[in-house]
Amino acid sequence: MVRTAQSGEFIEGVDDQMTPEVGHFALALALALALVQSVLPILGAKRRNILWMQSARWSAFGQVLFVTVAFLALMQAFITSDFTVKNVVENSNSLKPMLYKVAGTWGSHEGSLLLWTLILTVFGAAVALFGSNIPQALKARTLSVQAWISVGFLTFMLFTSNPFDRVFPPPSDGQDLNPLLQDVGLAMHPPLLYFGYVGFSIVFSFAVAALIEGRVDAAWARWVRPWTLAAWMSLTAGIALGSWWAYYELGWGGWWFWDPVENVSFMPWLMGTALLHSAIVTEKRDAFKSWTILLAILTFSLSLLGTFVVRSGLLTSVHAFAVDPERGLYILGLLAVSIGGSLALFAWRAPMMEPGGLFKPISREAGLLVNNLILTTATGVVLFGTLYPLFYEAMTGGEKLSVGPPFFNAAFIPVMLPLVFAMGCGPFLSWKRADLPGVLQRLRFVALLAVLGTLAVWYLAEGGPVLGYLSLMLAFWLFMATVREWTMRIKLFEGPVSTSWRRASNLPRSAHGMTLAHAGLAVAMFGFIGSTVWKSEEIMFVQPGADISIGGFDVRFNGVERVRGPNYFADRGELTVSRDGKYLTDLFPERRTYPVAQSTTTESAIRSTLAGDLYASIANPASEDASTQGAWTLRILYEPLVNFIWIGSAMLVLGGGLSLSDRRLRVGAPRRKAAVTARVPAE
Amino acid sequence: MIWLVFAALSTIGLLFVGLPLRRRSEMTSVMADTTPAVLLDQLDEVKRDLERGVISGAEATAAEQEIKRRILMQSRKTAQATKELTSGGRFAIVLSAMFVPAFAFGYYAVMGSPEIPGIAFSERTAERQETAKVADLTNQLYDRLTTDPSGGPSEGWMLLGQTYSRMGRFADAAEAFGIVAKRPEATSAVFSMLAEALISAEQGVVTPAAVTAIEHAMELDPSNPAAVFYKAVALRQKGDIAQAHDLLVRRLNNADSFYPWMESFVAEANRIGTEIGRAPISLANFAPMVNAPGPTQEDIENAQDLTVEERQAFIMSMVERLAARLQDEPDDLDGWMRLGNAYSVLGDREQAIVALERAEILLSEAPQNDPRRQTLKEALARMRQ
Amino acid sequence: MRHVIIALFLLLPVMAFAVEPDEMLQDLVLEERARVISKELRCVVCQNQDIDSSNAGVARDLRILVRERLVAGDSDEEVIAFIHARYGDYVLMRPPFNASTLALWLAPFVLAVVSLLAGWAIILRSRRKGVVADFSEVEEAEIARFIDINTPKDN
Amino acid sequence: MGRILAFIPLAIAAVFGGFFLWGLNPDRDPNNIPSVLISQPAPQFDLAAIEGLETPGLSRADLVDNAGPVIVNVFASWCVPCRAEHGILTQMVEKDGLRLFGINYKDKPEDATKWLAELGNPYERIGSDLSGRAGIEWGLSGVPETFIVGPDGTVLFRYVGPVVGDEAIARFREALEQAGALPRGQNG
Repeated sequence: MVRTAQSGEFIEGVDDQMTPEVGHFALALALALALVQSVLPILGAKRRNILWMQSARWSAFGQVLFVTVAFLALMQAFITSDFTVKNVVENSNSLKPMLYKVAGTWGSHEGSLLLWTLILTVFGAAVALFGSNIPQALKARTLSVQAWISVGFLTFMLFTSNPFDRVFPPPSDGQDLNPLLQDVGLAMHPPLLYFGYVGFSIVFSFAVAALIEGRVDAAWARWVRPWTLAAWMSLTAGIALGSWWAYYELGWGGWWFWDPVENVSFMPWLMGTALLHSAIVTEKRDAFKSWTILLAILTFSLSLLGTFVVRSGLLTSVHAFAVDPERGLYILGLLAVSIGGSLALFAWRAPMMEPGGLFKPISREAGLLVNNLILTTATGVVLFGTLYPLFYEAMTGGEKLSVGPPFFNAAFIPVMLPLVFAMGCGPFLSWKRADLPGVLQRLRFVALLAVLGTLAVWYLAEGGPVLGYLSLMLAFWLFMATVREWTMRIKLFEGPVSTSWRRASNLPRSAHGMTLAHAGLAVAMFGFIGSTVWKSEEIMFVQPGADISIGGFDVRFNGVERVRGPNYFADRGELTVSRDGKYLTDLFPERRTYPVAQSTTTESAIRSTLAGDLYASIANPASEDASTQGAWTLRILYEPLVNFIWIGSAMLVLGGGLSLSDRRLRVGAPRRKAAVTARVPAE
Repeated sequence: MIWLVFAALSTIGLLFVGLPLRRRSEMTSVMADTTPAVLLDQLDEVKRDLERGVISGAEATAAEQEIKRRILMQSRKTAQATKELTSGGRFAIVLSAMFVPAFAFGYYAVMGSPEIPGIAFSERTAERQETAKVADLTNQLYDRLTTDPSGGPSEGWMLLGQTYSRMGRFADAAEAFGIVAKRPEATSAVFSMLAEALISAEQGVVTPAAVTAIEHAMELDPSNPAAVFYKAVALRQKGDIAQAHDLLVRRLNNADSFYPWMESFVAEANRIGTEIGRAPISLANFAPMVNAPGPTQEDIENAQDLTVEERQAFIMSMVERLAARLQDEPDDLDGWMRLGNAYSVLGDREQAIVALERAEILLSEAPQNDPRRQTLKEALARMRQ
Repeated sequence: MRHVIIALFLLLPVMAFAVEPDEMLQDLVLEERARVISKELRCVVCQNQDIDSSNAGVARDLRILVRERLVAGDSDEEVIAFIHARYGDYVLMRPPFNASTLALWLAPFVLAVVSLLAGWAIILRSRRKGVVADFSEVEEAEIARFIDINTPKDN
Repeated sequence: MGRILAFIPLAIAAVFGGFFLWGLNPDRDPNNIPSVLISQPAPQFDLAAIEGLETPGLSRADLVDNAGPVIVNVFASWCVPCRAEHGILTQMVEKDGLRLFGINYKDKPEDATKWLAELGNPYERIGSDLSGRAGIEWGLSGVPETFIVGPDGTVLFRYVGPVVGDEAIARFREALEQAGALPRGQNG
């Protein structure tokens, strides 16, 4: 009774005291708009009703507005630590640093779902806003399909995982977010990853719209390409960031673990990469049409599958959200409708597509076909390996099996290596029919260089597995071939530099983009190989004053100090690194204890150089033998070339960006005046 | 206030659907198919590539042929697609626009919680201070009790134990009660509180220590409801469900009037009763119906599948019947006390005070050593706080 | 379910590194073998971690056991078999090759063969001689008109 | 031909969907690992008694040639769910007359002694597995775990996690009935 009086006062108080409910209401409005958008425009496209088609534009904007309001409301609740919101109670704490309060907004299942939906609507609105070169009917259909996905996710959120569930009276303080997740890299990781994951939704919508319309042609491929590129770039960045996070936060120095959750983000990437290339063939040669459509559907289906796996508790994973079979069933229903529906539509419509341009076995088309087939095979291997434990359990009635990194390394790498070889040749091939002897002639020198480079490494390094050297040779091959192709295009060294410069600036940006991305993959491969094959590791008990030598460095352990952070305290080790008696740097690895969440994390300290990382992490001895009294466990790794992984990834993303900025992708966009002249010709 | 915000948001939502209804003239221009532009650009590109020497003349011609073939197809398609654009359907748009707020309010009416305010952590300093104060006082009390050379007064330990219980620190509470339980003056209530704390500390599992405490409580006062309740819990965990059920029902039958604990007794008895197929019992059977007409069979049946609110209302009606009877028999001292208790349980403080004051008047004629005097005084003091 | 999770968590000691110095063998060759074996064995209480990188108590016990077996003279295969016998297939990171995992191990090959066949079929179909007919005059005129209509005239 | 090919993706997706649906079945616990010991002889182990406790130690020899099935419970004083389970096991010993053996997993003898003194000691024999080696022999993945061992020393059943809550108890009792330790149908 006293309580009601108080809440009355609160409601009449400051505005932000009702934000959680405003957020909830905004989600309901977004759902209402999504429902309208999923019906009106597509009907409009069928009846050629301009008003109905036009409504897609504004309802897409409305959706993004309301979901943003909801997202900001949730963020506000996290920032102010409003513990009347259940989601805040479960994932935040008043002592948490502000950055992680903000990041907490998408740290939980509910919040991340809201972010998912936000990005979904952002892509819809982006098509409504920037897609002025897309025919009205196709745009209307695409936006309707996008709204179907919106409806699916909004209802999923509102009916099974509402981020605005309330608690009253509020508990005195919140449980903390898993400290492992309190990290800058990880705070930014989901948004980027989701941008990629969810970005493919619009490509999916385009594909379904095209199937409904029964029209796929060069123009369609060109309209879809920028969206595919944008999603692919984000996903690439997201995966790279996640792997970087694992590398320095988990304290093991590894960057890829073939965990199911990693795999499910990797599969859309592989498929998306195939789609990117297959769409080029559709655009240039009007070929591979049903294949491109299928890839578009499969890429987003794999994204959805990822969401399903992470949120249903189907597979065990380090990263999975809380297990809830009810949610799992709901997403499975969503999957059945979206994937099943789109594939059924595909099965019905695809055979009606006209066959495209013809080509010879040695041609750019054939090269891209090889790319597609290998990427699809690789995706299949990862998919099968990831889900096999489930299949096995179902078939044997409860027996369990693990499919771990040894399987994936053995099955995935051999499948992918031929792709690297093909990537070297592909760009040299011309459309329709290529001049094989000519290409071989140009690549002879590249092959020689790759062999020489590998031999040089073999001479310098102290052994290593054959597969490592083979991969290295292919990485050299890819890098040199890519550079060779670029210099050939701009005729570098064949005339004055000024001519080459002019040619380079005349070259379409997408050509530069491809070169940068392909070279990026080669660079990343150097990183993968270096940090896998020539990694060295020391694990030991050390007393203050101890000296360790690793990878040519001398490391001195100076002792440990207790330090305090905002919501943790830490044992901080002090290490001095020198080489040949010359001081280089100090390293401060930490072992943090978070009292509220009752858990501990390791914060490694890294000395990063292009040649490799010196990576140190610390923990206190678990055993209390007299011999090790006062000693600390130190783990020091030397990871050669590991930074090439992130540099290569950045090159991939930048390459995508260059391609995206190519003016050809905007052809047909009304240039104000042109729009008037491009009026429907009166036949 | 909050509804105002919702109304504003809904208006915006409505506008977002309704907007296409405005501006009509500009629409046709956007309808242009941009495929021709793409095809022309492809032709251009072949030309550029040829100039740059990226492709040979033969390749360029072949590519041009191909694009021209597409142009031809496109040109014929455009010629065929003569179906006129329509721009009617305004009614559907208006209807859709209305749907948006209607849907949102409909959903929110069911799922929303507009009555709960958002409270930022920074606004809760008073509450935090309160919590800190309680914790501080508890610590002080603990210090005083432990440093007391005579072991500290039992009342102090009991207060400490109850505070700990409320804070959810059941193990500490059990320790505090345990100290009093070892003293000769330990009452049945001390042991039942001890049992409760022990069981809560083990998340509902009755440990041997808890069983001992329950036994002691039962020995000292076989009618102590808490003791009986936990005895039943212990029996049920041992598997003697029937015995547990009997015990609960027997105690309910022995109650002379309505008490707040009866509800949990009935709930527990029904919960375990279903396991052994006993018919559900109803609170109405044991509620204070000394002379009032008893509840009909229908009442009982209804009461069994009531929600919390409905059950509250049901009890309320029982209480009202008691109140009505007391209007006719105003000299029933026990009746007034029972009514006062009932109101206080229902949270109606004013009514409770009125009833208790009536009892106080009647009680002034009772002998000085009447135990009801003390009870009444305490109850009144509590209500008047 | 909740209880099980609590139980599993209780097996985790205060966060320590996976491999502890006091577990490690003096013999560098044996230690290297132990590390390799450890990467092949799954920590049964963790989620997708090998015992080499897990800090769970059971993982630590298994690591010590692996080293004991190695010191006792077991071969790598014998050590893995020893643990396999106690924990079953689940403990192996590399699934054993047998009837029930045939599908898994053959999958890459099958997929590769299917891809090759598909590629071959597509290439066969695509190299058919197309009809390279020239355009008729009417058609040429139609194309020219199309180009003319659709060329932006604002320059 | 093309028509059939176009259906392949849908067919594959449907098969996957079927497996997913199976995987979501609420009875399935993805963290549960089946034991290889079922229907196998109990492993070799020989554990001394907990220091300072009168209850004798436990070895494989104690699990063979019994009159009926016995329960082997792995517990530790540091394991919270073990406390919850303790009363239920005690009740099975007292009320159903079952024989209960214990393996005290990685527990300090003084902690274990104190724990048993506080909660009661229903165990007939307890082996102290300080090193956790016997735990490995039993394929242990966590504490508590409870096994039912037949009269000939064959492991008949394994329960991971505490036998707490109606569902778990029902499952355990059913296994006991199947093993012949309890008369059938007693548990309704």
